[in-house]
Formats: sequence, structure tokens, C-alpha cells
Amino acid sequence: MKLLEVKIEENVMIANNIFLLSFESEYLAENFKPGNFVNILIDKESIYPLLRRPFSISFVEGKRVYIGYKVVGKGTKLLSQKSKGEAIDVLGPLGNSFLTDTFDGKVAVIGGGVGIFPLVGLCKELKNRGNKVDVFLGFRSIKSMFLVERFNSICNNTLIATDDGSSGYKGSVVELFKANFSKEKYKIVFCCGPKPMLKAIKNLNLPVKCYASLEEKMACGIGACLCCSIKGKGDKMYHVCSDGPVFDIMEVEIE
Amino acid sequence: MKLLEVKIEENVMIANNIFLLSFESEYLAENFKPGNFVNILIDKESIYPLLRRPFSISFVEGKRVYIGYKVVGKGTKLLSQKSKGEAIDVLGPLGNSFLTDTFDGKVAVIGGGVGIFPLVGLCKELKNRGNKVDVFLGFRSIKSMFLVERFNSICNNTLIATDDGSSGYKGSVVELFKANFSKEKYKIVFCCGPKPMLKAIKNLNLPVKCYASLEEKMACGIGACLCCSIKGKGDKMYHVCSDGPVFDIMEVEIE
Amino acid sequence: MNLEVEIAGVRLKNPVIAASGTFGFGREYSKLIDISEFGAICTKGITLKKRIGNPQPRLCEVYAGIINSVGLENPGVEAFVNEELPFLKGFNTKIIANINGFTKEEFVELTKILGSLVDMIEVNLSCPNVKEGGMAFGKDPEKVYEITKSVKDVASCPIIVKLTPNVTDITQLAIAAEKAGADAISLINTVSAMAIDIETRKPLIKMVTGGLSGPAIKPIAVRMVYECFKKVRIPIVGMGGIMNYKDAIEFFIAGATAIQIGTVNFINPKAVCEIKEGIEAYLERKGFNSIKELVGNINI
Amino acid sequence: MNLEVEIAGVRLKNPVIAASGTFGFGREYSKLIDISEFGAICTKGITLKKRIGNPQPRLCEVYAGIINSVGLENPGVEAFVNEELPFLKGFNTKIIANINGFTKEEFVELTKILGSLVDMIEVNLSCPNVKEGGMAFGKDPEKVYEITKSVKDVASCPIIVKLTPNVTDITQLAIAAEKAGADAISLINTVSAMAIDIETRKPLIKMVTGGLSGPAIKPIAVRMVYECFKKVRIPIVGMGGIMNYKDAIEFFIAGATAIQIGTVNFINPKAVCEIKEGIEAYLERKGFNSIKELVGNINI
Ligand SMILES: Cc1cc2nc3c(=O)[nH]c(=O)nc-3n(C[C@H](O)[C@H](O)[C@H](O)COP(=O)(O)OP(=O)(O)OC[C@H]3O[C@@H](n4cnc5c(N)ncnc54)[C@H](O)[C@@H]3O)c2cc1C
Ligand SMILES: Cc1cc2nc3c(=O)[nH]c(=O)nc-3n(C[C@H](O)[C@H](O)[C@H](O)COP(=O)(O)OP(=O)(O)OC[C@H]3O[C@@H](n4cnc5c(N)ncnc54)[C@H](O)[C@@H]3O)c2cc1C
Ligand SMILES: Cc1cc2nc3c(=O)[nH]c(=O)nc-3n(C[C@H](O)[C@H](O)[C@H](O)COP(=O)(O)O)c2cc1C
Ligand SMILES: Cc1cc2nc3c(=O)[nH]c(=O)nc-3n(C[C@H](O)[C@H](O)[C@H](O)COP(=O)(O)O)c2cc1C
Ligand code: FES
Ligand code: FES
Repeated sequence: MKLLEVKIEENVMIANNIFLLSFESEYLAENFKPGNFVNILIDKESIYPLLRRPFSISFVEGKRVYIGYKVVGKGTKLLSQKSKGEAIDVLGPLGNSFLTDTFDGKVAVIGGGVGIFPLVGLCKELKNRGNKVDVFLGFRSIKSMFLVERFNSICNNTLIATDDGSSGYKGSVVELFKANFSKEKYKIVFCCGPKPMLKAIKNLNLPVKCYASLEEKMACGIGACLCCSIKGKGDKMYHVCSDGPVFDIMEVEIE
Repeated sequence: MKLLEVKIEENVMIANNIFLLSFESEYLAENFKPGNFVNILIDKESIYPLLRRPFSISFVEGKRVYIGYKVVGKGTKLLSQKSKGEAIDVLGPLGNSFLTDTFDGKVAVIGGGVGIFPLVGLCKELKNRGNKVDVFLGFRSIKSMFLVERFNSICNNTLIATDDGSSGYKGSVVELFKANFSKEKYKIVFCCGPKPMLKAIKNLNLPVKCYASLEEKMACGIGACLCCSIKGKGDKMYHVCSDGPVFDIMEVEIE
Repeated sequence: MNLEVEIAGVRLKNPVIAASGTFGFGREYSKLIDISEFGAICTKGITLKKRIGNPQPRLCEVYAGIINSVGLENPGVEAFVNEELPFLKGFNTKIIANINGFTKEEFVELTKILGSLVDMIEVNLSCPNVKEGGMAFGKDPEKVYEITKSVKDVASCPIIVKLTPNVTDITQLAIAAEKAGADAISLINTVSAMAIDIETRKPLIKMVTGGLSGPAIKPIAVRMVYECFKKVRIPIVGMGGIMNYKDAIEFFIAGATAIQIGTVNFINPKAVCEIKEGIEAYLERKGFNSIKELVGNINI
Repeated sequence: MNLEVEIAGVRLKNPVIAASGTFGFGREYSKLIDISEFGAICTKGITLKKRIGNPQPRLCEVYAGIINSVGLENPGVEAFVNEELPFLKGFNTKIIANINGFTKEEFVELTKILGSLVDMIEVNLSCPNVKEGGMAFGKDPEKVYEITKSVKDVASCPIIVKLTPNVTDITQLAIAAEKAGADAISLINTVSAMAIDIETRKPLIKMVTGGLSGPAIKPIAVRMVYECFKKVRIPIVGMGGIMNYKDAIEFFIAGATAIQIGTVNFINPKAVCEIKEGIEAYLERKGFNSIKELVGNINI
């Protein structure tokens, strides 16, 4: 990991309040593994927002690194107002990564909301390694969908669930996945999304390994402040930023 | 006074770190009297800087209002980064004004540093009322001079003093004024500038009335918070923002 | 939406109050906004005799806050009654007189004079900018009890006791005030603080230390309101760093019946209107019928 | 320029120390910067036994600051000695162990174990995030005296006592620590604070309240350093909201011999270098020969 000052190449709205930002960094592009994230200092002089903001690296193309984010508060709003050429201070790559082997069978990837972003890079890598990949994407409605075309072009199947049924399956993406699971006999499952989604997946008690990328509020992003701890089994403590963000879903408590 | 949202028309550097900013406001232009100031909220969302920043209205041309300022800290730096078309929130006109009568004899106007700004409007008005006006301007050096041409075109005489003698008189503008005072027999004196300058003028114990525009740190700018109080005679307290900023120099304590 | 709140029988049409010392006696702001927008206006701190206050500099800005040391400059109670009060009475808002004594007797005297003239009295036991009285009294629960009791004995209007945050346990002050019969408590006054000009190596406040207000102190204030809410049954008037309606809502959830806004007036004189609108919209969005349902309604 | 400072005979090559709990045991930041840049590193708070700390959420952001409630998660003193200390010893910087007991005996035990292994011990009598020990002890001058004395009796290295700002008068704690033989005091630990999510009406910290750090608390910290400097003769290690060299200079002028930087590490891991350079340039510009000339050098 390194502290990098990069220049924004592109920062565009790709859906309602959802942005895709890219910059060039040979170092990050070379060292990136799917699941890694960066901790971005949006404005050096700012005392509010104060902390860096963590974002998954969505995917990499050549030297170009892509971050996708939703405007939810002060920091992401400021970020969305930055334009091409402006500098941001990026600390990364951080955290562990998804297991990207060549698996003996189909792979399922499940994403909800902004949890979908890191899955682009993951699916690309899984395909590179010769896997068959089905991706399940959950959105509010057809209006809030993003990156679907990209997944379409990468994965074997892209299955959509929307809360209101305006596109694909009507209902939760976990139900959609569950309905397909027995049929497709996935060998391994990867997921990222809001806690209720991850909890629902955990509660399926899948007979195969399932890895989830988690979120907690972070101060340092590198394992020093212990703000992002979560409980493992017994009194084992994990730090989402340095031991994760990717965990075996059965090994951690998801509250 | 009113709360106004105005759009910046121009915001240009006119000397090293010195900016001239203008915007259109019929209300301010109509109600402006020389000596008035405005309290500017540079960024509505900002908590640092937090308070509004007070600036004299330098002069008015038609509907166009001009503010001159020096970049000294966080607020003025932010202001200097604003460009044409951006909005600022202006509270004004505030404070009292210089006495602008038709005087029976020559008028002397003395300014130092950014204290020069409000004197443009003052000199214009004094001339409009048929006075003969000599203006004494103090700068660090020739490199930090500004608005001299403008004063030249307004006043009868524009006399310059610089600390290093790179233009005009070498030394303080008060010495320069003093040297001229007996000769010219000014009927009244107006001044604005740093405290040491005003103190030196006060210490001259002039035989004519002398009015000075003062500065104190301000929170409200309208007389409510009592942060900007200064002592008058006895236990009389004045508020620079509402009783001033212009005072009879002999009536107030200048520390 | 019902924004009305009641403090010791006094009905405020809404729970937003102008904080003492930030709104003068209403005169200046009345030129800028309709000051009847406030549920109540708390006056600049009043003393028996006229005071010229502290020397300059009295104000400096720090990260997300300001430090002030006005030192209770005010024209004295007589001038207040004769020159300021009649003006304030012309508005459709309640008047709270903020009183400051240097002895118990002065508090009593002020209460006698003002009790029948204003809607409520706020007893300032927390001014950090005077050497005697104020915070010097207000840090000691026994003194808080004693003064509150003496004031209550002669008061013909409800009494709010304003507490200082510069103590180990503010709930002890709150409990003392309640025991002594206070009708409400208000908190927090400013936090004792200091800043230094590194070029001159002089304190940025002439009196060296002053009172910190503004956004920086909000999380301290919310904590203290919450702590007091658990310990006393009299209404709490919460304040400290409220910049917008969201900040205000936090105080209600923590346990405040009403709020005061101070520093924000300097920055945004229309804050009172925006905060009221924001509260109203929030209550509607969340399905509450009145602001009272929100008070202390925290999910632990 | 001479940046060396001395605390109880321990020479720090410069006065910038990594604050406890913000720098782990140095391991993580060592991948990012040369941690030998620090005059000293103060470890994450250590307890006798391993602790898993407080439940999530442990962190939230507020105006110009953060609230944390880590709750002393740490691997226990044995793991520290065996696994972390050898690594830290590989750097050219002093090591300060931040120790936390839940009884006096635990403080003594920790001091016995660590006294000969580290350069200094910082006795944390101010953690706001544990129910027993920590701040519960640290608010009472008598307890501060008692624990400091017990620790000093067995200490084979200098002892710094870390004080809480959540008290009426921090100088009483400072005096108690000095009387008991403390070699230095450090202040301030975090300020007890609270924030509420208005959408869920839940506290943003699971433990309800937590410790406020960052720029918001700086003027409180500077004030307390100044107050203590007037009352004690032992060196003061100042901290609280230092973001850059200018903030650091304020602490020296107020009376700090050395400073600690905490929250800023999260934002700008290179802060230590920038602050050192800034101090150096300032001293040169102002004609000082060493940082020592600045300590307490205030123009009142
Ligand atoms: C490892 C990791 C990867 C992430 N990847 C992405 C991504 O690819 N795209 C994306 O849109 N979002 C992602 N998030 C969430 C993202 O960090 C937050 O949405 C963002 O920090 C919000 O900042 P804000 O200032 O706009 O919001 P505010 O609510 O103003 O933030 C206040 C504080 O809360 C923290 N915070 C707020 N929401 C979250 C959250 N969901 N998780 C962790 N901390 C939070 C902020 O960092 C900040 O400290 C990720 C979070 C983590 C921990
Ligand atoms: C009535 C009045 C009229 C003024 N007119 C002008 C003008 O026409 N042109 C100009 O360049 N400057 C003028 N000033 C000074 C100007 O207000 C300050 O330079 C400016 O506020 C600095 O803000 P900052 O954030 O850049 O500096 P900072 O130093 O970061 O400001 C910190 C705080 O100190 C206050 N402050 C700093 N310097 C001064 C000062 N000299 N006087 C009062 N408060 C100060 C700021 O308002 C702010 O609250 C005037 C001041 C007053 C009171
Ligand atoms: C300039 C100024 C003057 C103040 N004067 C008084 C006062 O006279 N009496 C009083 O009780 N509080 C006084 N206060 C404290 C405020 O009423 C309020 O308690 C404090 O500022 C916190 O609220 P805020 O952060 O919204 O400003 C003053 C505050 C400021 C900023
Ligand atoms: C996440 C976090 C953890 C902390 N843990 C400890 C600790 O274990 N022991 C301790 O004495 N102080 C601890 N502190 C307090 C800091 O050492 C420091 O006193 C405080 O943060 C103020 O400095 P700052 O504003 O520069 O951060 C912690 C602070 C933070 C932010
Ligand atoms: S964010 Fe600091 S340890 Fe994970
Ligand atoms: S600035 Fe508030 S009274 Fe003058």
C-alpha cells in the first residue's frame, strides 16, 4: 500500500446518485486484487468531513482504476463535485481479496446496492481464470440499476432482482439466488451488499463456501485504530480493514 | 440592511494577494454611504471558516458594488478562489458612514494597506460634493501598490508613501501627511488603516476634526453580540459594527 | 404539525429559542428577520449595574467554533426594563431574561425586579467570562442549590437554571437545581477554551481563556442533555452548536424539550426559520404528531 | 535546529509522539512511513489480559472530530511483550507503553512487567470507554495520587500520567500526579461525547457515549495545558486536535514540552514529518535556538 496523489480522469453519474470515478495509477492497477479497497482523502484542508472515506476498487483497465460510489453524505457529495483533473489523495490498495481460483464448477456472485461495485473486478478475474460465473444483482428498481451491461458482457448469466419488480425478479436478490442455487449446484459463492442481505445469505447455511465483503466505519483503514473490529468465533476479533474486508461468511458475526 | 444573495461579476488580483471583487446589487448600490461595510458568508456549508467576514464597500458604479480585500487567512483565501457567477451571501450595508459634507476648505484622506479600500468611495463622494481632496496612501513598497490610478483620477492630489521608498515618500504615510498638514491647512481629516497608523494620527492631536474607520473582530456585524466593543470616554462603550466603523478619533481608545 | 411546547406552564408556540448573548435584546435582528418566529427570546445577560465588559480582543475563531469573552457587557437591569423590554414586548414571542449576579443577593434582587415583567428568567450560573459569580458559583452543586432556592423563593415567574459544561458531572448540578425548585434547566453554556496567535505568542482572547461555542461543542452538549434527561424530571432546554434542523433533532431525541440557538444566528440569521421548517418536515416524515413525542425518544 | 527534548532523563530526538490508540503498535504505519520519524511512539492501550473491546459501532464522525469507543481492545501484556515489542524495538524511536488497569494492583503489575522493557510508561487514567478503571479512577485526584504512587514505587522507568479533560479542574489531577511522583503528565485524553442518528434515533456509538478527538477539542486542550503549566513543574505532554505544525506550536507556547498526535494520523500519515518541518521552520523564522525556548513562552 502507498499514499498516492492521483488526478481524476472521469467522474460521471451512471445512475441516480451513483457515480463512477476513474484515475490512472500504475501502482494500484498492478497491485490490485478483487476485493481490495482504497481510503480516499477527498479534500486535504477539510476538517468536516474529516476522515478518509473507504471505497472498493471496482475494476481496473490498463493503468486506469475505477471506483463506483453512491452519494450518501457529506464526503461522497464533495467527491461527486470534483471534476476531471482535480487531485485526490488515495491510500491503497488496502485489505485482503476474494479467493480467485479456477473452481471445479459454477461460481455464484451476489451483489446488492453499492456492494455491486467490487464484484465487477471479481467477475472479470473469475472469468479470466476460466470459471463459469452467474451474477445476481439486487436493485431498488429499474431506475436505480447500473453496470448491468458490463456484467452482461463479463458473466455467463446476469440475473436481476428489484424490490418493485420493475426489472427481473420481484423481491430480494437472496431469494432469487436461493431459487437458482439448488438447480445450478454452485461450487462457491461470493457476495457484497448491505448487512440484511449478507445476513440472509448467511442464514441460508449454504453447503458450499461463501465469502462476503463487509463494511464497518473506518478511521485508519490499515489495522491501527481498531475501530472496525468485528467478532469471529469465540473471542477472536477481526479488523474489517486489514483482516478483511472479505471473510468466510460463517466465520464472522454479522449484526 | 438586508441579507442578499449576489453573484460574483469579477474577482481579480490587482496586486500581490490583493483582490478586487464586484457584484451587482441595486439595493446595496442605492443605500451605500462611504464607510459602510458588508458581512460576507463565503460558503454556506462551511464550519471552518465559520463566521461571516466583514469587508468595507470600496465604491459603487451604477448597480455594481466593489469590495477590495487582501488574502490573509482561511476566509479570504476561499473568497479569492471564487469565480465569476458563483454566489455569495452578503449582509449589508452595515455600520455608519463618513461625514460627507461640503467643507469650507481642503480635505485630507489618509489610508494604509487594505484600509485604502473604503477611501475610494469616500473620495468620490467628497469630490461630488465639491471638495478639494488630497489623499495620502501608505504601502509597503511599489510592488504592493493598488488603486493609485483610480485615486489619481478622483482626487486633487494623490501622495504616496512607501516603507522602502520605492515609490513616493520613504517612510510612514502619517509623517508624509504631517509634513503637508501645516502647509495645506486641511479643514477635516478622514483615515482608515492599521491600528499603529491610526494611533500615530491620533497622537498628532490635530486642531481639526479627524474621523477614522476602525476594525475589530466581529461575529454578528449588527450590534447584537457585543464582541466588537471599544471604549469611548469614561465608561462609554461603542460597538464598531453598529456605532462605527467610523469614529471621531479623539472619542475612542485605540490600543 | 404541532410545535408547541410547555415549560412550567409557559407555552412556547415553537421550541426554538434565541440563546442569550447572541441576540442582544432583539432590536438588531428585528431589522433583518421577524423575531416573532422564535418561540422565545432569551436576552443578553443582565446584571444589576451596567457593565462595560472585558477588554479587546473578545472574539476569535477556531476549528468549527468561536471563543468569546464579552464579559457580560450590558446596560444594567434598569436600562433593560426601561429601554429594551418595552420594545421586545411588541413581538409575539415569549421573553426570557438571562440574569447574572455576583452574589446570591444580586440574583435575588434581579429576580424581584424582573419576575413580574418577563415570561421566564434564566439564571446564568455558568458564565465563564467573569471572575466572580457565573461559572465560579455554577460549578458547585451546593451553590447551585442555594442560589436557585433563593431565587425561587422570590420568583413570580418560572425559573430556568443555566448550567456550565465545565464540570466533572453536570447531572449533579441539574439535580441540585431541580431539588431547589428550578422549573427547568438549560445547557450548555460555553466550554472554557483558549487559542494562541503563534506569530505574537499572545492569547487570541485578552482575558486568556474564553467560552467556546458553535459546532465543535455539539457532541459534548448532546451527551450532557442525555445525561441530565436520565436524572431529572424538569424540562431541559438544550443548546450548543446547533447549526441546522438535524442538529436540533438530536437534542430533542437526547431529551431536550426546547432548544436554543446561538452562534448560528451570526452566520445565518434565518436559521430559526429553516430549523423550524426542518423539524416540521422531519416530524411529518417520521409520523410523529407533535414535537413532544420526540423528546427523549431514543432507541438504545 | 535542535528539536531534542528531555522528559525525566529520557531524550526524545524530537517532541512529536504518536498518540496512544491511534498508531497500534507501529506495525501498520511502518508499511507507510518511516516510524522512526517520531520522537517516541505511544502504544495502543495495554491491559493485563487480552480484551476484545466494545461492540460495533465504535466510531462516528461529527463536526471537526470523531467519537470513538474502541474500549481498549488489545492482545494483553504478554502478547505485547512477545509479539509486538520486539518489532517496535527495531526502530530508532523511544517506546512508551500506555497501560490500563481495572484495579490499582493491575496498574502495578503492568508496571512491573513493562518497566524494564520500554523507555517510559504512560498510565492511562482517562479512558472514557471502559466502565471500571480508566476515567472512573482518573476523575478523582485522590485516586490519581494513589495509583501514581503505587506505580512509581515499582517503576524502573519514568512514568507519565495521562489525564482526563472531563473534570471541573484538571489542575487538581495534575497536582495529584506530581505530588505522587509522576515524571510527567500527558493531556488531554478524549472528551466524553455523543451523537445520534436521527433516522434510526439510535446513538451512533453502540456504548451510547464515546470519546471525542480531533480539531474540535483543540481549544479545550490548549486551555488545559496552559492551566496545568501554571500549576506543576513536571513536563507536560500536550495533545488534542493537532492537525499541523501551527496547532503544535500553540501547545508548546501554552506549556507543553512534547506533543502527541492522534486523529491526524488517520487522515495524513505523513503529518509527523510535516509537523516537524513546520516547527523547525517556525523556530528559525522566529529566531529561537531550540524548541525548549518555546515551552510556556507565552506573551500575556
Ligand atoms: C471497505 C469498504 C468499501 C466500501 N466500498 C464502497 C463502494 O465501493 N462504493 C460506495 O458507494 N460505498 C462504499 N463503501 C461505503 C462508503 O465508505 C460510505 O458510503 C462513505 O464513506 C460515506 O461517506 P459520506 O461522507 O458520504 O457519508 P457520511 O454518512 O457523511 O459519513 C460519515 C462517516 O460514516 C462513514 N460511513 C458512512 N457510511 C458508511 C458505510 N456504509 N460503511 C462504512 N463507513 C461508512 C464514513 O466513512 C464517515 O466516516 C465502502 C465502505 C467500506 C468500509
Ligand atoms: C468593518 C471592517 C471592514 C473591513 N474591511 C476590509 C476591507 O475592505 N478589505 C480587507 O482586506 N479587509 C477588511 N477588513 C478585515 C477583514 O475582515 C479580515 O481581513 C478578514 O476577516 C480576514 O479573514 P480570514 O478568514 O482571511 O482571516 P483569518 O485570520 O483566518 O480570520 C480569523 C478571524 O479573524 C477575523 N479577522 C481577521 N483579521 C481581521 C481584521 N483585520 N479585522 C477584523 N477581523 C479580522 C476574521 O473575520 C475571522 O473571524 C475589515 C474588517 C472590518 C471589521
Ligand atoms: C458572543 C456570545 C455571548 C454570550 N453571552 C451569554 C450571556 O450573556 N449569558 C448566557 O447565559 N450565555 C451567553 N452565551 C452562551 C450562549 O447562550 C450559548 O449557551 C452558547 O453559545 C452555546 O450555544 P451555541 O453553540 O449555539 O452558540 C454567549 C455566547 C456567545 C457566543
Ligand atoms: C481510535 C482512538 C483510540 C484511542 N485509544 C487510546 C488508548 O488506548 N489509550 C489512551 O491513553 N488514549 C487513547 N486515545 C486517545 C488519544 O491518545 C488522544 O489522547 C486523543 O485522541 C486526543 O488527541 P487527537 O485529537 O490528536 O486524536 C484514543 C484515541 C482514538 C481516536
Ligand atoms: S479502520 Fe482502523 S483498524 Fe480498521
Ligand atoms: S460584531 Fe456583534 S456587536 Fe459588533
